[in-house]
Amino acid sequence: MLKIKNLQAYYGESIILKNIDLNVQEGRIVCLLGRNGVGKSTFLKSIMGMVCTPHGSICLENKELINEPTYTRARSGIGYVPQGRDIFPQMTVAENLRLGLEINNGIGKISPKIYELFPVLKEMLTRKGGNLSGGQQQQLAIARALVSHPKLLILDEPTEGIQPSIIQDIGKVILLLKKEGYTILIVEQYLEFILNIADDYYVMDKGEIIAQGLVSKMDKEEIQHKIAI
Amino acid sequence: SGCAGTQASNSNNDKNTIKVGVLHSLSGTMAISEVSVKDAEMMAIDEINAKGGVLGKKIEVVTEDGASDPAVFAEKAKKLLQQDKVATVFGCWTSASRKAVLPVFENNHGLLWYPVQYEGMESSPNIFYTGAAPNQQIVPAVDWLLKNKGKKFFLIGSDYVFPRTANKIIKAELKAKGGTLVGEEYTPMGHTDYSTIINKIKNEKPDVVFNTLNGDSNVAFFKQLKDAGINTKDLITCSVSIAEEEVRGIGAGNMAGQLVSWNYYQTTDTPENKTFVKNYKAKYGQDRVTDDPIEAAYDAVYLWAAAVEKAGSTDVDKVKAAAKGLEFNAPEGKVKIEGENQHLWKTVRIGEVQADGSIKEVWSTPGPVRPDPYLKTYDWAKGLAN
Amino acid sequence: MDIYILQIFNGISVSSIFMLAALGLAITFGLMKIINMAHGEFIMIGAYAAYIVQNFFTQYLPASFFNWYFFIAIPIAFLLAASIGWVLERIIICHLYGRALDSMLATWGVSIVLQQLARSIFGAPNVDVKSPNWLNGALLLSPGLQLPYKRLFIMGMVIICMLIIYYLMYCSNYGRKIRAVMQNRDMAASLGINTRKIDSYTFAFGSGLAGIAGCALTLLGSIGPTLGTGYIVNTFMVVVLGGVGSLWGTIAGGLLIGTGNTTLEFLTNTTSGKVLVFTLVILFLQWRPQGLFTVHSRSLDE
Amino acid sequence: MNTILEIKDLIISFDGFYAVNNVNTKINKGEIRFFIGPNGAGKTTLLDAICGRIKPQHGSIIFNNNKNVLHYAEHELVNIGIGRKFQVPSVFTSLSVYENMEISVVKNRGIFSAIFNNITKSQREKINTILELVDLFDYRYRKASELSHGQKQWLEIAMLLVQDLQLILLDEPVAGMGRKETTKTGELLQKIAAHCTVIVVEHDMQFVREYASMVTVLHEGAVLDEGSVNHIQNNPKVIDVYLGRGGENCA
Amino acid sequence: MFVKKFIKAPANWTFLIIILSLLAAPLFLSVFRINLLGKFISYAILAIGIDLIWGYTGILSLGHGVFFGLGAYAMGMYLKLEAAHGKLPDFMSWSGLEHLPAIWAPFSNPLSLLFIIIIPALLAAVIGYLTFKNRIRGVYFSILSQALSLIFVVLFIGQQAYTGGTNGLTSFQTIFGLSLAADNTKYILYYASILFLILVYTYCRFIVNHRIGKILIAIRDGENRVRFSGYNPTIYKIFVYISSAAIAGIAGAIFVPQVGIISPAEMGIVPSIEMVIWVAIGGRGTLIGAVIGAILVNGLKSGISESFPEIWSYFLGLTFIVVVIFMPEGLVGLVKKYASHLFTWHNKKEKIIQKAPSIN
Ligand SMILES: Nc1ncnc2c1ncn2[C@@H]1O[C@H](COP(=O)(O)OP(=O)(O)OP(=O)(O)O)[C@@H](O)[C@H]1O
Ligand SMILES: Nc1ncnc2c1ncn2[C@@H]1O[C@H](COP(=O)(O)OP(=O)(O)OP(=O)(O)O)[C@@H](O)[C@H]1O
Ligand SMILES: NC(N)=O
Ligand SMILES: [Mg+2]
Ligand SMILES: [Mg+2]
Repeated sequence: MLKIKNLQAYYGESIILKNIDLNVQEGRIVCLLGRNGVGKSTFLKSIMGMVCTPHGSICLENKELINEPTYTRARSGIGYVPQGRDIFPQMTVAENLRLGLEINNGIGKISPKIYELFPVLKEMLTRKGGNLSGGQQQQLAIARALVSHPKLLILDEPTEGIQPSIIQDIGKVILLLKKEGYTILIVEQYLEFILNIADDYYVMDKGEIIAQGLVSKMDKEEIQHKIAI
Repeated sequence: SGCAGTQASNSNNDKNTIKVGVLHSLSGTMAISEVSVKDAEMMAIDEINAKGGVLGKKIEVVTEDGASDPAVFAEKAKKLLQQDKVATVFGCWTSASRKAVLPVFENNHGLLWYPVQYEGMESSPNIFYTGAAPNQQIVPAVDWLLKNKGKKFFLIGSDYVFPRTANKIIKAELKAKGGTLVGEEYTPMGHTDYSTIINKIKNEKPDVVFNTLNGDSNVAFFKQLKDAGINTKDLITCSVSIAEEEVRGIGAGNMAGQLVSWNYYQTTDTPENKTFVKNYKAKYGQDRVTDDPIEAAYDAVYLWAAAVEKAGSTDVDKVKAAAKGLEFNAPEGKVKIEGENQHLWKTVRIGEVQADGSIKEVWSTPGPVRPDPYLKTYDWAKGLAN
Repeated sequence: MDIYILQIFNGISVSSIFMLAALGLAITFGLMKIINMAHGEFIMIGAYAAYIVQNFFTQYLPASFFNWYFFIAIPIAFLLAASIGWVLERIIICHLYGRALDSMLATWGVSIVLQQLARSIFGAPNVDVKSPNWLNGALLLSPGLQLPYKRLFIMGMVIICMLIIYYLMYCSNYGRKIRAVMQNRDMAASLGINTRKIDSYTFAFGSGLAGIAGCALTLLGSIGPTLGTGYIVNTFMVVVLGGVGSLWGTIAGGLLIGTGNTTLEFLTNTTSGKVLVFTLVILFLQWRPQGLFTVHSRSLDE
Repeated sequence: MNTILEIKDLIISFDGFYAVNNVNTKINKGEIRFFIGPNGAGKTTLLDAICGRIKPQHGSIIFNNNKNVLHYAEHELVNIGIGRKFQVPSVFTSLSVYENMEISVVKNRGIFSAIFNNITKSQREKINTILELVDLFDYRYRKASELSHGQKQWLEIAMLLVQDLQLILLDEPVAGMGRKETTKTGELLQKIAAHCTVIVVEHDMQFVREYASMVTVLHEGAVLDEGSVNHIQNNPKVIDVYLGRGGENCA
Repeated sequence: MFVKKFIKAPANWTFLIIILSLLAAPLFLSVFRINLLGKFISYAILAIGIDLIWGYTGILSLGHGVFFGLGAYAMGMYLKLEAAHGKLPDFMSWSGLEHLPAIWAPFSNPLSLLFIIIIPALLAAVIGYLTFKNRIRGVYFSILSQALSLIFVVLFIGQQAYTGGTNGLTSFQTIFGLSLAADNTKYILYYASILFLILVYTYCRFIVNHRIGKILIAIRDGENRVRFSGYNPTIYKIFVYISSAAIAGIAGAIFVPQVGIISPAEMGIVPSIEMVIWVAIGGRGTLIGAVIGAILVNGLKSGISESFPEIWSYFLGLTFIVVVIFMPEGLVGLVKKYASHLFTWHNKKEKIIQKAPSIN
């Protein structure tokens, strides 16, 4: 579904990603692992078109996206949950959620299932996004990406700052989503979490993919070792 | 640095042109008034050049923008005198700009022709004043108003030196001649809301509002005065900084029936004026109007040219000496340079704004009045000019 | 007695003028964080638009139509200012998001250029815009108490503009998008919002509002190239006093500065009134450093 | 006697919403105290109160037996020995890593010292040691804005370490860190706990288990339970609101 | 130590070159141009002060015209009394005063020239204490400083008898007995300006090179974080504000004798904004950028307005726009960028320096 070839990314003059190749097949959960600062977030941002990517190709369902602006990429069906949440701080939780629908031109309704997944949000609908606690914001960010039923969901460290019980819930949600046919690309450092949910994995180091394979065949120790180089 | 070129090569005598400076605000708030004055000066220069120039040489103009900022005026004046070495400068409008360049002209032994009515109390040896001194505009106006319109005066002006000094003179005159002062208000330049002041005026019920507001503020004042339901029967205003050009901006409808005091109107009936108005409109457009400062600026160029011809040189001292007593048939009638203070003898005219924006003369002095910038000949003005 | 009632009316009237002039700024500055020093020039553009429409009416249409020109002038002023704003956003402002202070400097340049442009097109002297007859005169409550129709009309315009803005910003999809873009551009884009479009429309809308203000101001004041400069400081003061980013703040700020100005001017004189108002604004900020309607934020540094 | 921080009857509310509701607790010297609890329980708010960012409606926070924290301005608290790391990494982005440290290492934070005194050799060495410790030594001339999320977290911790504080407040120090880095951070905590007390807010239960000496569980602004890790892990209520059933296999 | 550091930085080399060219300028330029350049130098001094507070500390003051004006008025009052030769200054008599007002009395004494620094510094101390203590920041501070400048303009215009009103103070004759009209005096003033430029630059360079400089930048990046690092940003901000105000005062005092006038028009909002623009164009946060920006913009302004008096505003406006958009770091930033492209060896050198932190 998502095919990335030869992708390079730059911050100003400095090259962050070198020739990344990565595939996400329909209906699968792919996770990207790697130490701090190797460029995982940068990779997700370049999929969204938020960093400079002079070379390479990003194909979503055989549509080339590399020259499209961010919003067209989003509209072609990508839901993005950034690291650091990026909630709209001055807007209420309800408004934040509604904005998730912009991918479909603002049409549609927020299905009550969202509130089943994240019950806190229901209580806080009228509170300003910026006043939520860190974890609440994270949940809001995921919910916001889900309301539009994207074809591809991109999550950047979704468990960061989340209480254990909700991490489990998020894990369940992701599996549920997979059942519903979602395709998911997820960046995580939390290996145990990944082991339970992902199908494929990639390991990144210094802007390059250094290992990949099926999670089911993955040797935890070895991966741990690779990540920790 | 950005200032290229070392010595701008020039000297008036060895070339076939005579350089003169024109120094007005072409940008900033004062451009509203000064651009037309500059146009008048350019027209006069073009006319003189068309007739062969002065001393057989063409006049070459160096234009500078004072940018409505006194310090810039000072800089540009220095530049004109020191760098371009111009024979004379026509320029300035506000008193602030004149005061700023005054020391420059005195220190560099230059010559400035200043075309606007002003507050007096000044007579620099390096300036010729072709606009009215207070005794050629304000003093006779107050006199006339006291006789014809009533004794209760309300003074309103922009907060700067001309209105404040003018009002000091008016207050002294009122005191001497039995008028009463019921209010005095100053507003910052560019002030646009007069509702409160109009409310105060309404409350004081004066016979006359003597108006020394400058520029934009006049538009706001008159529009809002009319809306407040005050008409010229209850209360008349007399303005000394509103000429035809300003009337256009205010809207004749808003000012019809109000009084002004000047030395010249576009309607002034002299043969010179007919050609002047015709030429000005032909040059700058039929919708343009002439008015007092425009005419005074135009006169200034001719007076200078005449003085140069008479002196046979552009040397400042010689020109000054030649200018003494020089007469000129200006559009406003005969004017004459008073040697003692380098101001002009001018006829005073009180006019009424008409519905079409023209100004009709309602009263005038029989002939040109002698300029008296320090009001030395007025008993009641003793102590004003120490 | 009348004099005091009239003074209260004057206070509200001046407030409404400040508000009208500040509304566009509340959007371009309050929401978009563009310190638009050319705001005053958009007001000027609106005023000249009224002048153009008026001239068109007097030259090409029968005299009987003249009374209605103002109803055409308002939308034309809006459209003209908005389209110039749109163009400006496309070529200049778009480089300046997130660089609030830089935006101030660049728009200062814009303001210089626009002023000179007006001077080149319309000439340096002021021009005259005649108000339609039905706006002349005043509502006569008692012999000493006349409320000019023009001022009442402007108050009405302010209220209508406020309602429109309120609806657009807080009740419509579009408003939500604007606010999202202004709070986090990248995130808004990754939610599928065309931020470029929103930016330019919003800036155009704010500029258009300034145009309407300019059109209304022709009723009361002068129309010249430097018309806008007189309003720029006051309007910023209104927005800041009220609290940047809050529509209610702009209303409150306008009321405070407007009535403050007239009241103090009435009690003292214009100069002292002005000085006192600005001094009070400074003192007020000591008490409320973020303006009247503070937009709270939990983040460490905004 | 050994208490370094005592929180008494603390109440913080936002427009009627009680984010911290009558919290009482004592923290001993040399402890690594963890505050855990569901998202929105009020942990960050509590830290905000301790470091002077918000003024509580009621209650007191006593530092070192006699200093009421609430009477000090933020910067004074650092000088009496309380430092804080924020949940969202906040470092000085246009300064280099080294300069960030330089600002923190200084003892005399008055203006004259800032103008006339440069940092001493021993301070410089200290900075270098700590930068080595957090793996930022090679990055020391990079601008802080160029660091990744995790690296910023480290830098912020390093800035606290160099300050010689008595009490350090860490809000989610290992969020966004890998296992290896997490372990390293933990070891770091143990090292500094030798001469200073640490309060940590964290959701990573493995981390909590390994390094906590005492854990306080907050729930809806109030203390739900307090004790050793083992103790609270077996409290059904804590499991219910926070850990989740079967939380063990995931966390 | 300081000297060593001073010589190391390319900015300081540039400064040295500028100073040398300024010193040599009288060999090539007419006395009018020198006089004009002297005015630009006073602006450069002012700009350095603005860079200190804006470029380094992130506080945008849109009211620096006030401090410049206060310094200039202090100087002007002294010169005016010198010109009056014990009599009442001209404008006072036509404004109706009969005696020299008390606030003018001290200015007959040369010691009163200290007021050039004291008055702006005091005002800055009061305003700074109030606003920074109450945590008025960002655009709120900018607007507040704008209000300040408006207040002073209106006050100075309104108090005509004491300040000369819109006309300001003008018609000075001598300075310390030297005729202001004389060419020699102009050269002396010019060299004095350069001297002050060097002093002020050195002072500011000293500040930013020391730890306080980093703290200032830290305040710009995140004031609250600075607080949680144990510093009281208020004190630092007040200090910078006072420094910057005093520098502006000095600049004003240098301006007056060379230009021959100080009026409220120089302290209003428009000049205050333009001052900031000089710094932006030169490159903020570099000090040297401020110097370059001030001299260049004003040189350009004078030059273009002489050649194209009717349309020079277009050039000026467009320059502002283009510079801000395409050179966000100003001229200095542009040069830096290209320099680093051209000289990759420079980076290597830098790395060597980096390895040896003891230089710091
Ligand atoms: N805005 C930026 N400008 C320059 N360099 C940057 C910028 N943001 C990140 N970098 C650099 O890019 C590299 C990759 O950063 P990125 O945020 O993608 O890492 P990451 O793998 O997501 O790390 P983490 O797990 O800590 O979030 C880092 O070394 C960082 O220093
Ligand atoms: N300024 C505020 N206005 C309104 N509500 C607030 C404000 N600050 C915090 N809250 C609320 O107070 C509660 C406690 O927030 P806090 O940030 O302390 O939670 P936390 O325990 O740190 O959670 P997390 O683990 O998710 O970071 C939350 O429900 C939050 O929405
Ligand atoms: N001289 C005048 N009108 O300023
Ligand atoms: Mg990341
Ligand atoms: Mg928290």
